[in-house]
Amino acid sequence: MFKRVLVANRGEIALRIIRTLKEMGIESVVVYSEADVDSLPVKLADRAICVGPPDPQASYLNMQNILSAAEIAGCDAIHPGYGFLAENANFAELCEDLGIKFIGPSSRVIRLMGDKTAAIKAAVDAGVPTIPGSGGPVESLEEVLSVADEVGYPVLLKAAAGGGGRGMRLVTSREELSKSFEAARREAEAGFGDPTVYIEKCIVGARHIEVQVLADEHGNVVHLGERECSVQRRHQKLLEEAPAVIDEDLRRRICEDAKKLAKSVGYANAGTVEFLVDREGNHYFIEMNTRIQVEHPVTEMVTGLDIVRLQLEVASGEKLSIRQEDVSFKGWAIEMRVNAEDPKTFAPSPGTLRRLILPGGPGVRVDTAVYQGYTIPPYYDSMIAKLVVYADTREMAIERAKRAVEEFVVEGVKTTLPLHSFVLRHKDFVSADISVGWLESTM
Amino acid sequence: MFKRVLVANRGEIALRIIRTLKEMGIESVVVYSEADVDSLPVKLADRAICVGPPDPQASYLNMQNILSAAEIAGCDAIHPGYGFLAENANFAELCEDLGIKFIGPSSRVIRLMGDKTAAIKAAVDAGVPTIPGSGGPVESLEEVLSVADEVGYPVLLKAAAGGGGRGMRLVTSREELSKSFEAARREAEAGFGDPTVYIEKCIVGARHIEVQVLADEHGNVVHLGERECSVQRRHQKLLEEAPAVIDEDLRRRICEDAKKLAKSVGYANAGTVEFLVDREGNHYFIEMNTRIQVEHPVTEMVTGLDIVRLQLEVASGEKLSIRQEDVSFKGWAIEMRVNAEDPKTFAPSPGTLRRLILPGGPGVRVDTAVYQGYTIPPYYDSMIAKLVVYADTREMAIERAKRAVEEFVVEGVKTTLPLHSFVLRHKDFVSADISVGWLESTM
Amino acid sequence: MIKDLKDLFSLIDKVASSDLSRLELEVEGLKLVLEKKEKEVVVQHQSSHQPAPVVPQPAPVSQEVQKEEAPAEEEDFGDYAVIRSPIVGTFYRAPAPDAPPYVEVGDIVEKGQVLCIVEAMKIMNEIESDVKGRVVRILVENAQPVEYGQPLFLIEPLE
Amino acid sequence: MIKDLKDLFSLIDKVASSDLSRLELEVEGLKLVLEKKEKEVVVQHQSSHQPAPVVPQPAPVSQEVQKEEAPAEEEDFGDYAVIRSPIVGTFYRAPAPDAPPYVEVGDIVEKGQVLCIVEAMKIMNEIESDVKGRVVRILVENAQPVEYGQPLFLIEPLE
Repeated sequence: MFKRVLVANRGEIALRIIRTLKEMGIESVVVYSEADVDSLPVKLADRAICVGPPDPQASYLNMQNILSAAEIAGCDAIHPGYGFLAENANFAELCEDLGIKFIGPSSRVIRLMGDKTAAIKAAVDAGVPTIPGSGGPVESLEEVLSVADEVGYPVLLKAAAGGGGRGMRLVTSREELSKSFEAARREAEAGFGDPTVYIEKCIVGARHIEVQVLADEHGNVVHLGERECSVQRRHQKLLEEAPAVIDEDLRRRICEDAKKLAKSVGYANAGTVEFLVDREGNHYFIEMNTRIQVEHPVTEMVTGLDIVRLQLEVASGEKLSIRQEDVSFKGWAIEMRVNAEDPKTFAPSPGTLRRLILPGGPGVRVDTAVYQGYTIPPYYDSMIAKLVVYADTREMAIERAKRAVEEFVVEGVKTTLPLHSFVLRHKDFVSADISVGWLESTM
Repeated sequence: MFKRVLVANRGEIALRIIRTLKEMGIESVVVYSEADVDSLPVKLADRAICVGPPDPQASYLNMQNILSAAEIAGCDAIHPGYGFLAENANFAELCEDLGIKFIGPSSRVIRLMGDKTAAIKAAVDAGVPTIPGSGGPVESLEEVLSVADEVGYPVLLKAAAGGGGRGMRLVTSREELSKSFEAARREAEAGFGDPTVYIEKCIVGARHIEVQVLADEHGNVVHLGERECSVQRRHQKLLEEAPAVIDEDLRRRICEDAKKLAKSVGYANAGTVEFLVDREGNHYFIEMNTRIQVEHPVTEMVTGLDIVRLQLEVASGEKLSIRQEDVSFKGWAIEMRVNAEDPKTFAPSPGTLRRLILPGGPGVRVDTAVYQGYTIPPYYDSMIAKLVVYADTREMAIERAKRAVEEFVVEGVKTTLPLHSFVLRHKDFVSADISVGWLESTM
Repeated sequence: MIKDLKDLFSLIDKVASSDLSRLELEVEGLKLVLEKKEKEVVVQHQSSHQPAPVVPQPAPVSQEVQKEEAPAEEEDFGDYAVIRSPIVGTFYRAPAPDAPPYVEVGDIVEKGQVLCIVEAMKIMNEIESDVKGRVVRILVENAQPVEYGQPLFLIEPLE
Repeated sequence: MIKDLKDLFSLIDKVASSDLSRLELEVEGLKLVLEKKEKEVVVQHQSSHQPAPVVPQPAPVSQEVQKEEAPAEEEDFGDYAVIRSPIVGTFYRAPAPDAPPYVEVGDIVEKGQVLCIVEAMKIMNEIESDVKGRVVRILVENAQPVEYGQPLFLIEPLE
């Protein structure tokens, strides 16, 4: 096992990783920007190294300073968390070259899955269903029109280098597509440095369901079940649950397909295979996230596993300590993202937490790196806490979530808590009748 | 089920009960003293009624005002929590007379178990082993000397109306006993209004292990396993775990004996049967607590049950929703009592919480009714929070407890957190080689 | 004109809350540009016919919970004597349903005179005035529940 | 008007929490542009080295934790120019193990003169003085690791 791990992230996920490192007796070194000097990860890690000014480009995305920090601190591994450098194949490759273990899959797999058209091809090769569409880059207007005519409108034009809801354009007609194609290429070039786009049928009324997989470097792969992530606004997840309200057959199919893809590409470490599920129960691979995810706690709650611990174990070369038959599921978990933003306009709301009272008691877990008196800096993600509840059934988990949201007091900044209060009481949510467009069409 | 329940308590247990009431859709009415107007239970209950000045005699122990509050608010039941009126047979009887359901056993059983010599007799009648001794009141010096000669020194002189570690006197020799007998009677009279004392052999090096039982009003009794509560100072529990490090045979014997006693006395609702276990693995009944206990969360963590919910269910006349075979045990839980007191001298340390940062993340539960900026009043119990951790094994739970204690920041008052840090790292605790006298002899 | 940060902040607030999208100012060796961009994001959400579901924030307790008697900050009663309920119960202004009230506003009451009854557990507790004075206000309606310490009467002390 | 970092920070907060998308300010030899793009505030500040924004804070961690390098409150360096490390790496006073140090305390250095090397990822980064002046203190031992923004030299400016 590693002796000392560099945590190349900030906020709640940095703290999340530090917690497991402490419990495993591994020394933790966290990097931070000048804006985060007062943050809890900096206070709680065994050591903290400043790597740059507030601007994330110059600090949390500054590969040289981060690798240099790992070097001067004598770290044998780097945990990238999510966001920042977590899915940067070049960074993973630099780690490989320097002999510092990157806690995640190989740079080859990160690069493969980072190219969304290559990822779709990998899914096709693995026999995993994908969304009808070009299945790869479309170069000309003729090609794009012919694919769209075949799959039917509406369609989505997507940047190959995009992902996570970014670089997408909905096109509802042939006329619009003719006009949009070149614009989409220009946007992709401007946004991701790569003009490549591809085209997919838009699955109307689909749900976003994803599967957590975990693989070691000896070819063993397990899945840890699925998560329902359809409560979104602007393609950003807001509330996630595990398990999803789906029938056993669909559950078996998506979980097995997720494993199949991970095996087929030689995946190692934790990853998430994302699917769209249409109203008829068909599932389609959309993308794979080659890192730990924000919503991993719901899976931890229903499986009783510590995913960060498992990441560290497999990254250190150990064989997976669990086989598929050891993974059992019990109860229901819901995670609510508490963002410092206006619940109506979603405008960020940085500022000082004048008052903070966290919910507690049975079945409540809070992952946060903020505290009363802390000033949320304006430079980074607006998520300030994850409120996770666990109970025997979905109905009880919803009741517990309602009381926990009610207990949660934040003064000084606006948060998404009122929005969660709304979602938890909405009949569509209670009856699990939601799709990815539900929240925006309901508000 | 009840429509509206009066919570006749304060602090974390009041909030604990309110949480479950909310999750069950039952209205909550909390009573409070003038000292607690700013407390979280008062803010979070559906309604709060002031029942008196800060002095607990005039507020939380003021039966008339509390019953009147239940009446004017239209409550159909009263949850007494622990402490205050929770084991007051007269209060339970008044509730019975008024037709307000007292959430606990009948006044008859409370009275029986409140008289410690009667409780020992009940245990003997049920075939549950008790500590060698008088087994009932001792009236004369001759009698007490003859019992002591028979069981051997050291012995304990105990007030029949005492309990929970109060009203006890350790006597190591015949000479001392001759001198102590009358003094012990006077102390019992002064402390509990009843001079009755009894005598027991002092079990040197014993552990305190207790069993959580739960019974409905239809004669069904289940046990929810045992708790290890040997980490004590001044007969006050400081840290509790579930399960205890004991062999399966002893576990089976104490759990079955606890059920046997509960059945034999016609027990209903939640209760705890306390045992001493000597170095040879013999167990002896000491007393039964006829209420929910501070340390109930460790049992909740390893069984996945909500004990307050079960209390409400059986109090409303329902049959127990679980049979013994439905109760399963998984993992390890440790509760640490965070008291506002000097960790060395145990002098209370009331004051304003200038800073409060609660631990969080996987496997951490915090039950507290305080918040940053809250002023701990000097009138009541010094416990300000219960930090509960849960993990797969005892070893992992200890590691988790260590990191959670490290994360827990309290400024403004002294707390027992440094003491927990000491206990968790001590080799005797790590190897589970502790007895009730351990902490005081080690510090 | 703009001497310190305070001045600058008030100007920022003025512009932010106005309909202006841009301000340029050059005066006394100071050059200032303030610019406001329209939030196109808001526009997307305007079309919905349903009212926005979101509830005001920050609210420490849920909106749904309507407290009947939230412990609120007490009114300042100035120099008047306040007669408070010493117990929890039900407030009655008269000894029986058909009897006249013990006192009315304007009455002069003696020290020790009964002002009302608070019923608790079927027992009628007479509440006496602890001052001599004129009844200025009766703060609780007949037959309403009262809690410990709740103000019942305001008395203007005489002598 | 903007005398120190505190003022600047409060102005940044003000703009960040306002509806403004841009502020340009030129006053008393200071030029400042604040711009808010979509969801983040991009600060473009035309100035040389800023002192690290270390804010005093009661340490909320437990007594047990002994940090090797806790971010501590920075010493007040008065009017001296502070040369800080622009990168994370290892500090060397000389170009090679057997070579003499670039500078010693008391030396007069020119603007642009190399003061030390910070090695990062096997690359030797020469750190130059951005003022002319006398070396007053060398704050880091040879071959010690340095983090971003860490003070390396104090220079008493000349001219």
